[in-house]
Amino acid sequence: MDFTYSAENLRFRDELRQWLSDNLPIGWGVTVHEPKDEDERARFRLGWERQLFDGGWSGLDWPTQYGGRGATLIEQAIFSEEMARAGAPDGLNIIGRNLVGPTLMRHGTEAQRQRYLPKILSTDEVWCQGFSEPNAGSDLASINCRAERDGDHFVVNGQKVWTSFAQYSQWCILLVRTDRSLPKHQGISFMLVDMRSPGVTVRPLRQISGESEFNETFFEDVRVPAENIVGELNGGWKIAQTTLAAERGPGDAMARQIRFKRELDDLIVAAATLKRGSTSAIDDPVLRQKIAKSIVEIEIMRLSCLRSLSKLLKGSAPGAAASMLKLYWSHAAQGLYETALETLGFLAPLTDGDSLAPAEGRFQLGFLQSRAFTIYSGSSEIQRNIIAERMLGLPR
Amino acid sequence: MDFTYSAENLRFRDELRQWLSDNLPIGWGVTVHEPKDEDERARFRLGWERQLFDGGWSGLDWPTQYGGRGATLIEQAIFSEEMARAGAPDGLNIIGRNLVGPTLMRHGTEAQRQRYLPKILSTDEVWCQGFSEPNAGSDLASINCRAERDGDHFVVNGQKVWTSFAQYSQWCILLVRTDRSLPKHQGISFMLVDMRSPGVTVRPLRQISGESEFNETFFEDVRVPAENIVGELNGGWKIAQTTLAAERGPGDAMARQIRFKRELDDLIVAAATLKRGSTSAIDDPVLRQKIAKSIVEIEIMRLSCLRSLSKLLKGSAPGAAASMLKLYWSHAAQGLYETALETLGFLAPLTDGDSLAPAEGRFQLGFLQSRAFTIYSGSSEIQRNIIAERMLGLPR
Amino acid sequence: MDFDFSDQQYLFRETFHGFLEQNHDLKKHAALLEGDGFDADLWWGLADLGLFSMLVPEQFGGLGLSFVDMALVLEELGMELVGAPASETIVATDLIVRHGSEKQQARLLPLLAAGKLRVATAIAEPKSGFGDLNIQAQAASNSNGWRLNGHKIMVPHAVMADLIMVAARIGPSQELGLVMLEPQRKGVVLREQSTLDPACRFYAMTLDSVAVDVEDFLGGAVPQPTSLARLLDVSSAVAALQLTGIAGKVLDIAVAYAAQRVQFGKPIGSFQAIKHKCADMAVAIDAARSAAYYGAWAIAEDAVDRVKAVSMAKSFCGDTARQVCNEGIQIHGGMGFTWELGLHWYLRRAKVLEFSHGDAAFHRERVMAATLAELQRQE
Amino acid sequence: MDFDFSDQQYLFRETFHGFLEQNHDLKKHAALLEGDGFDADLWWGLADLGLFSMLVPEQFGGLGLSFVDMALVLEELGMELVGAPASETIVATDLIVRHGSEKQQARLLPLLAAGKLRVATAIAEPKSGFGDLNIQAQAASNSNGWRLNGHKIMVPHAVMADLIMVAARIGPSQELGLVMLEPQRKGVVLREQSTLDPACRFYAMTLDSVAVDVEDFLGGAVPQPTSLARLLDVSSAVAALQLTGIAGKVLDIAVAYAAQRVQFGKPIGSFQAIKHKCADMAVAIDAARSAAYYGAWAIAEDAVDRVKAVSMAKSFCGDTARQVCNEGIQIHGGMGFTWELGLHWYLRRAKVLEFSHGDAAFHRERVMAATLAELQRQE
Repeated sequence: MDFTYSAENLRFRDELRQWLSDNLPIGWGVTVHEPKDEDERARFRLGWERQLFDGGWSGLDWPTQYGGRGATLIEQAIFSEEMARAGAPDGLNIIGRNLVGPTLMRHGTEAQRQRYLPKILSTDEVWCQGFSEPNAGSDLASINCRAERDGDHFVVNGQKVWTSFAQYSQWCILLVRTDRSLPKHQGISFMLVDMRSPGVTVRPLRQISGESEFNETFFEDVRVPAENIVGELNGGWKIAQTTLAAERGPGDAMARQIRFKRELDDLIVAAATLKRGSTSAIDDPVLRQKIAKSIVEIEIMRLSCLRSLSKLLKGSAPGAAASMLKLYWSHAAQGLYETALETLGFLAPLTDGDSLAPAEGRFQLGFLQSRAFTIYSGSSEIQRNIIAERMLGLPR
Repeated sequence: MDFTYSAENLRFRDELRQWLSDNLPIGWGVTVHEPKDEDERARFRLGWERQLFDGGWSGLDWPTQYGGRGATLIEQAIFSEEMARAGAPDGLNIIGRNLVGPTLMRHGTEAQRQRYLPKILSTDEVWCQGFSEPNAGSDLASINCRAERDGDHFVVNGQKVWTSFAQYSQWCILLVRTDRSLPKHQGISFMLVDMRSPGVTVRPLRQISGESEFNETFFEDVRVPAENIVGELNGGWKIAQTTLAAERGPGDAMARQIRFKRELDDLIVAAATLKRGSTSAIDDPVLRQKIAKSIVEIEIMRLSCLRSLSKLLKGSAPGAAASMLKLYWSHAAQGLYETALETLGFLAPLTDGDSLAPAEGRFQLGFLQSRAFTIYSGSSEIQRNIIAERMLGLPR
Repeated sequence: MDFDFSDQQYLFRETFHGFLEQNHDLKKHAALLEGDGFDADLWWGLADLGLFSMLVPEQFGGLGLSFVDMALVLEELGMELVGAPASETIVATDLIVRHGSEKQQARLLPLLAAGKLRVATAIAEPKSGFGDLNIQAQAASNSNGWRLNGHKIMVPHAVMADLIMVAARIGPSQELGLVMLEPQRKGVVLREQSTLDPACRFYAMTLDSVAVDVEDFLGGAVPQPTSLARLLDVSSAVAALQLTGIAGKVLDIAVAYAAQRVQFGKPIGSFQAIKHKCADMAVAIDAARSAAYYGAWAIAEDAVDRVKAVSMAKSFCGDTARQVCNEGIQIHGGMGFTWELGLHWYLRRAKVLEFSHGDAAFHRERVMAATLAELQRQE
Repeated sequence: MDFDFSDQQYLFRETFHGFLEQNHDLKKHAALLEGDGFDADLWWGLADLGLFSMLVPEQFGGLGLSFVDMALVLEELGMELVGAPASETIVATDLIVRHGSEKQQARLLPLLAAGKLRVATAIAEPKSGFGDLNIQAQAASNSNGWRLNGHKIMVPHAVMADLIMVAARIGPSQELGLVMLEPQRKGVVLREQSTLDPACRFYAMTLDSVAVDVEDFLGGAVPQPTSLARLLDVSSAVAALQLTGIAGKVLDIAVAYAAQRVQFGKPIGSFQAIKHKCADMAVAIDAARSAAYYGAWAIAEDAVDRVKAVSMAKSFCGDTARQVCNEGIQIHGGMGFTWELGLHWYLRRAKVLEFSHGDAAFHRERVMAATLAELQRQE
């Protein structure tokens, strides 16, 4: 166990700090913020991600041969800390970096890796994920979207839903049914689909937050080269498990922790500013308890990511541990946003656009977004099943 | 809707107050408390219950022909309030009054009612309840204790568990299997068993609180007259539902509410006394929130009892509503005791017998006892099933 | 003693329920985001059913009913997301009945009974917090008469209101009271505010030396030092009923969804995870009803435990609505957080109500203080 | 960076685990309620395995290990309900290593390493509350030398201790420090106290003009103004690890029970109600471990964020143990609240630890204060 920074670590940190101060827009987080418009914001985030890549800060833990930095765990931790400290924006190609990368590294052919991985980090190709369907949510293995062989191609027909960022994506990891005669878990294949193919239609789904990050995506006679199957034909369920574990695992959680930590810091600043008569919200002992609870929970999220990554580095398998992490952070983060609104108190109903809305209404937006945390990437109910059955060994 | 007291109500209240001040031991609740020894306490409570009966205050809502008072709902509410106010002790024959009474009034023959009911209120006969078995807890319908016909008697063999107050009881309401060939819910009978019969053995079970209110009770060739069957042979399951609804219903809850309200008042007094350096616990805003939450929850328990009783008076059926009440109060009361320990703070580990233990350690005892609230009378899990299926109509 | 409603009261609810079911739904609700946000058809429909005349004494053309008679109706309005200015007009009616001068009653109550007067209330200020402690708005008199100055925020539907009831300190004693004025008066500037629930239509209101008259003070020349406290309590009691209505509605929607949504070959409502969530929601809502109805009674009777009863209701019903809205979305899975399905409308309204007129922590502190005072009285 | 234990550290835990499994169980634990409550066999067995020498530097006959090396072992001790005086002796060892004078170290550390010195700590007073703010015990000097006066409570196993480490204000500056004395000294009166966990063996201690010497002050003549703060932090860190151990154990017991207890023709562990409870417990325990282990590291390194790390751990692990003990009993149904099954021993110990060295609210307030200070430093 070691949390100390070596001289080399400190150099890494200083280099990153310098780079951030050179590259973040002047006034970032104070006078300059992300664009409000969703499309503009997507472009902004993609641009920022490109900057990170150009600076050598993208794919920190990826092998250098695929464009990554091959950083150590401590460097990853420092990176998270500094990004939080600087209030740095998120990237856009999250699915590419966090899900497609680990999946192809584990299950892809060397040709597939060389073709796809570098363009993920360089932001040349943004990815989305076509897993869920209207009738296959928690029960993912009952997907209906089908792919039928036609020479050296597959022809895909069906509908996916909750395909985040599909409107900005060039590629999609798609779960399809390739054999209806097999039991439901065994007839599924995992393929890479070019979103620019004829027959692909994306229809944005507006969310409760008012944003449209998610989409419905329709596939009508979409032709996909057979070489775009990852792993074995009909062997897609196992591969999807790798993707899901990555989606729920410490890499993803670590990136989110940065964001929550930033929100928490902003919340504390807001609480210090918010006056209730002669006192500040931050002096209210009842609120302090709630905020402190969130501080503890979000800090533990970071620690658990580090513990999980430390174990992964030593070769322990991901899996149910990823479900534990996801279940933990999703509820901790929901608690954070509830606390944020309580901190705003009587001003909580005022949102972005109003001059009196504290922190420009970002906590209200975050609150609305947070309702989805316990639903996407596998609902809390599904995670609890996985933990109880696979980890604790309770009977089905 | 009407919560106002008429002149008649106020007379009733004053009469009761006067009676309490005449009949409670001098110094009650201040210098005089219940005996610590369990057997002595049982005798004390039975004596108190007898006093209540002699004063005409027992079986407030029972018809006068069975020894009750036939009081109105508002009188029952006033009674609860005044008993709480006076910190009056509990009685002992709770099962007799709260469970056996309502069950026999609904399902017993007139002969059974006349034989058993008056002796319940007069405390001449204390009752216990033989429902659960080691392998039939939540799954009550799978009971194994069997009764076989032998002339004009039944012969009972088997074991019951959690039979509260069995050691002080003359009679037992017993669920037995009378026909193994029928589906499990249909082969059960409900009988009245004299605990003094040969073949009945009671073995106290020590609880986590250190007390032995519960018992294991063994029946070995116990002969029970056939006339002691309540309702139809093999029709016991339906009758048991009446008992269970009574166990979970507003009558039982109202009596408990008195106790919790008393505890809460004592807790507030304790909090005002407890010094932490120069301030009192009661001035801690964080604790005030927790105590206030319990005040609200325990007060709502009273209101919900009144609402439930008001509806019952108009002829609405008990049932799933009783499960709602039980689920509500059991968790509210557990919360109260958790809060009580938090209020004691660093002194929470000190218990009865220590001169520094706040309120003579009663909150610690209450805390330990409270762990059983969500288990007995049907666990919270069972209540939730009942509410979801019978009340909300969700599929099995 | 009776803690149930009368057949008549249940019938009243049924009437409103039937009307709202036929005349209002989430689609119409969403359409109110356009334009001035006021549904005149709905307003007049409710007025025709007698909504605004319920609290008005018969001598002023009303039904002369009590706040208890309103309880189930307000729960229904909550359920269907009918909020201000209807609920605020009802609150204001109570205030005018209790604290208005004879002249004010004669002038305003007939209009209110007929639905011809829409009232908004203006309490909060940019730095006031909950309650009335830090209210700064002030009416002062000089040789030119009375002038009202101050900043109010979150005044619902202010531009559509005929009258705004403003909490302010009055005269040299700085006593808190209520001033009634038309939003058109000179010196009143309204600015629409962005809100979590855009249907609430909140406005910031600047009062810059607005000319007022003693007849604009609730109670006229006779000071009404308890009127603001009552306004806050009635508003809280109404919010508690609305929150209970919202919670009940969301549970109904969630149960219906769980009963028909199939995953793993079964309706998801057959899984204990969903079943038990629904049961817990049902229990919380039932308890919330006990609290909200008792709060209504305490308001109707101006009972000695009014403050405690109202604060119990507001804190518990707020917590319940929070739990139920959150879980209701959870049960719907991905569908739950789509804009289209509209569950967020309940969530938004519940959140705004949760943080209006004091949040749960604020009201719990009031319960604590009231309880300590009670215990002291008993000693 | 590495947030995992070494193979060696895991091996150490295995050794203690194996030993405790063979030499300790609930039956033996319950038997300790009789007599003096001290299990000498267990003590010497643990001593033989090196428990008390771990923190002692090699030059004093110890293993020279760090608090990180102790973390998993302390979790194991918690799991098996091995508490004071073992855990307190370990805490005291840390204090003597960090703050003892050379002379004190040379005298005490070899004895500690050999398991020949049992130490209890005496901090709380009848009106002190949590923390060190209100400590009144006082060592003052006059012409006859130093005298210690005060009242301490909840001193675990005081009569069996060779040495008691007493928190007191020292000298005219009233600076807080630690005084070490034998319970046999004249003027020390011990009275056993009733406790929620009778195995804790708490004593009230009256110090009536007890003669002490500068050499009894931790650090000797050199004041150690930070020693009491460290004592509180190390005690909290140890409690957090023990609480985590208890929670882990109760989950294991509950899962095993749920897997074999049949109702409705199925193991109850196959019902989602039980399954999901267990999953939530597992998640909480995993998070508690992250906090408790990091707390141990912060203690070992005396890190800049020591206070925050320890308070995070104590608050979160206390909450977790509470949840898990409660739910563990719930899962067992009626069996859960029998004395015989013994789940209550875990519940009792967890409750005592929860309210020792500051409860969750106390530590959350420390987290808040530390975070604000951090943010201010960053600005």
